[in-house]
Amino acid sequence: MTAVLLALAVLATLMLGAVLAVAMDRRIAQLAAGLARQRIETEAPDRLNRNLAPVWYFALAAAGLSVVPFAPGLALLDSPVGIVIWGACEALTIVAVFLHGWSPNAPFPLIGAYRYVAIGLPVMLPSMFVLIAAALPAQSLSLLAIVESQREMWNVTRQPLGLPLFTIVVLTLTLRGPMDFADAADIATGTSAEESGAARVVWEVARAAMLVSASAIAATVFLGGPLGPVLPGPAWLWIKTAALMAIFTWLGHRVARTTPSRMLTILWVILLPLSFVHLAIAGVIAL
Amino acid sequence: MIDLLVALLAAFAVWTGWRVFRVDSMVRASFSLMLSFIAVGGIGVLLSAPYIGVATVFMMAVEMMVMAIFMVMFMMNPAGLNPMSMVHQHRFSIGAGIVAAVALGAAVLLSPLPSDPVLSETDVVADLGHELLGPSMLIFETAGVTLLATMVGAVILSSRQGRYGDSDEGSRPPGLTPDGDPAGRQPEEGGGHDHHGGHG
Amino acid sequence: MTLTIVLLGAAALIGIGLYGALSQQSFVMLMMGLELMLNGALLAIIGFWSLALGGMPQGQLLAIIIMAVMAVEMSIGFALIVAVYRKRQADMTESIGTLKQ
Amino acid sequence: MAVSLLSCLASRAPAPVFAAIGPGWQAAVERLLARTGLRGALTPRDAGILLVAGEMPDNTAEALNRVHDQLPRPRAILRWTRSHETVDDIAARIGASWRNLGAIDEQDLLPDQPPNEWKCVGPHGQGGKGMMGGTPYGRPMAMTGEDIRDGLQLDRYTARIGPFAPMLPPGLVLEVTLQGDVIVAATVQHQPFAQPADVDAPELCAARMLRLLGLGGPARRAVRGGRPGGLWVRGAVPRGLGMIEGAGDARDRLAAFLRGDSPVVAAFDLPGLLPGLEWSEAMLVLASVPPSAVLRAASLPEDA
Repeated sequence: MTAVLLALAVLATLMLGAVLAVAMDRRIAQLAAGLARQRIETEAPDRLNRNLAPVWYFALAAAGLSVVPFAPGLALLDSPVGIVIWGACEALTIVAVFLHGWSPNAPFPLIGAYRYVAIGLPVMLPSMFVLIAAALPAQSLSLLAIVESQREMWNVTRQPLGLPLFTIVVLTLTLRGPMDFADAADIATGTSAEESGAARVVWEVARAAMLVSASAIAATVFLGGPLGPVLPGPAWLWIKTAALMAIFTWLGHRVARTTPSRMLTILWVILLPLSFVHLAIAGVIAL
Repeated sequence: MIDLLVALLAAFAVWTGWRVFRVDSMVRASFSLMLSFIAVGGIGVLLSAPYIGVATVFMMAVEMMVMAIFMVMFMMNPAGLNPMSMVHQHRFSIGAGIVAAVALGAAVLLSPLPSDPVLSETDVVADLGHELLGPSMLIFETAGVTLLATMVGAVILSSRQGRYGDSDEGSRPPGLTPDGDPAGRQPEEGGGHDHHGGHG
Repeated sequence: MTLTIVLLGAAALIGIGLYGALSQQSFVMLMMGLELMLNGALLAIIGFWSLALGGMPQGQLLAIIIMAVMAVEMSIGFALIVAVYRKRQADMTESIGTLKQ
Repeated sequence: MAVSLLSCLASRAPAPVFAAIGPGWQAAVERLLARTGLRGALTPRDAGILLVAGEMPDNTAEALNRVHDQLPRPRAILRWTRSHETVDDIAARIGASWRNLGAIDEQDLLPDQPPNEWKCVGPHGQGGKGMMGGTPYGRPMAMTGEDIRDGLQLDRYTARIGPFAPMLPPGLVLEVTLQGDVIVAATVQHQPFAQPADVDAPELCAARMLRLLGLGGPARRAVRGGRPGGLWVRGAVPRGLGMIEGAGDARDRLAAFLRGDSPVVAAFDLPGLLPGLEWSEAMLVLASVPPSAVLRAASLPEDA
């Protein structure tokens, strides 16, 4: 019974959250108009992966959200390695975006796909360091335990570097603003350059769903997830997730995107050592 | 139920493993290998090894992504546009593969397999952690140091810089006298310069 | 029964991997074969650990080691390919009959 | 109910316009697309309306037809050639067409067939003979060439981009040879169309760069004459990128545009500036030069 309710909660959060994310982008009407338009086949595409890439993307968002606790001690997938499951979703997201760019068999999408892989893989490293640092005070890889460990103090204050670093991960996963190297303007919207009509809409919806999922994880890991006074657990989770979504959307629209090679330098030379220092400090404090 | 799922996943792992050598596109090949790994990870999760299973999926997603890039970079004809048969000693290999599989399979079927399943109340992830940083810490740390050495080695091997200049331009030590012959042992003439004409 | 299925799957994976490692001319495909053999080994270890060893922690450790071996094999393998390719423009095993020079 | 809600929402969507800009119309079109109710599409696949602005030279007819056919249906083509038609008029015309798209829907202009037959020879659809080279399915196989950054031999991809590519100045056709993201060779196949001096207006130049930096909203605000806003705007452009004597690098020029200045760019060697840059850097460099200077650079004789 609880499992059914939780499954419904996950689905509802994903759907409503995706609508909210699109609304924050002020693109609801645009996507509604796109639904009625023709979908054009490219020359000799990989049809299977072309159709499946948005599905993978959405499914990964759903899988990521399924490990998020909606109330203290209550998650759809109560796994002892919840945070590793989310890490696997992150890694597979890169594959899904790559396939989205590779499958249409066209130059600009392919360039976008390669570019995204080059940026996405180094982003995975800070992501892992940050998530492991958050798991240290909880002494567990389970997200339920991580929530419990934040009863006294949220991780956002205990580990001040965590959320800023994770923001970069979220922007990468959701192809937004400064980290949107897959669908950039200089390659005519990159991996989506050949998508039209409903296929484009589905991709955008999956992207919005990923924003919901990643924000929910960020809210759980850094803002105490369902913990909070007066209101019930799910309400707090939704409020925190929506607030983070608003911040990520705002940053995505406001921060300029530098060139890929410069971003690579920043990732490897600044952010990776920074996240390592972050992990070391978190480890010392957790001792 | 678990049996059926495990059997399906194992069959999927074997089938995708076989596809690796049958598809023409290098991207398809590496992603079918990834699917094979994901199926094995799924079996791990089903057989109460959640950390190992999920970590396999995580590691292999990244590894196969890198693999796909390298495949496209280094294979001639990575998209399989031209007919391609890049195999040698084919019959021998098929034979060796079949012999290995059959021999191992026979060993599995003929030997009495012990049955001592993991108890459902065991906290396997915590067990693993205590083992890694307890009795087997030396092994674990050795693996860590090995990985570090690997990173250093990989960077040195693949970098363009040789000791005395760019390696692709034949890095040679400077002479002992000005404009003299390079120091050190002289390379033999015609040593295995074996260009295989343009690569596509 | 489950153990038999798992081990048969592992045997098949190792067989396919061996075929690939022996037959492929391209370095990268050859490495795919090696990875597939390691995949089979990983599957067998998981099966044994879970169903025949009563959850001995060392079994999981061995699986972790296998993953580390895969990472080492991949990175050194690719680094070697880059080095050889830089030197000889070779990406096939036959092209480096000798490692002299 | 759901369907009517969707169509109600859809009717309020900004009209997605892909603009094919002819000689003399760039500034007008850029100002038009910054209006509310219109959305400049970055790829024809995302557009519903093809706006053809100005008299197109005959040699671009085929490219224009191809762009037309790339729009998903239903679609409409609008021509904006009469100079007495104001920006308001054309915006109203686009809006009306967008709301009536179903009734207008235009047929393909070119036959829907690949330039070469996809003919299977092998069991997996391969087409050529031998393992390397040749032209399987009539498409030349990529061959390796010297990689200018790492000293490896890597595959090269040569493509002709333009004349209506949204990231290039209108009319410019570049034949670029890419290795991955890196441009190893570039030649100008067709010069950009001549544009009146208005096109060098600093707010338009700034908006072009902002769009490439992923700041669509600030770019619109810049064109409308407001403060663009945006974080890390100048810092996002790498130092020393696209250095031109007397006009600084791309970051300096962006700063000048944002201040409202129009830097004077002396003649420079356009094809010589691009090789060695990554595609995104090259696009930033091109956008950082006022279009009149790009035109001068592109029309230099090859040996100059």
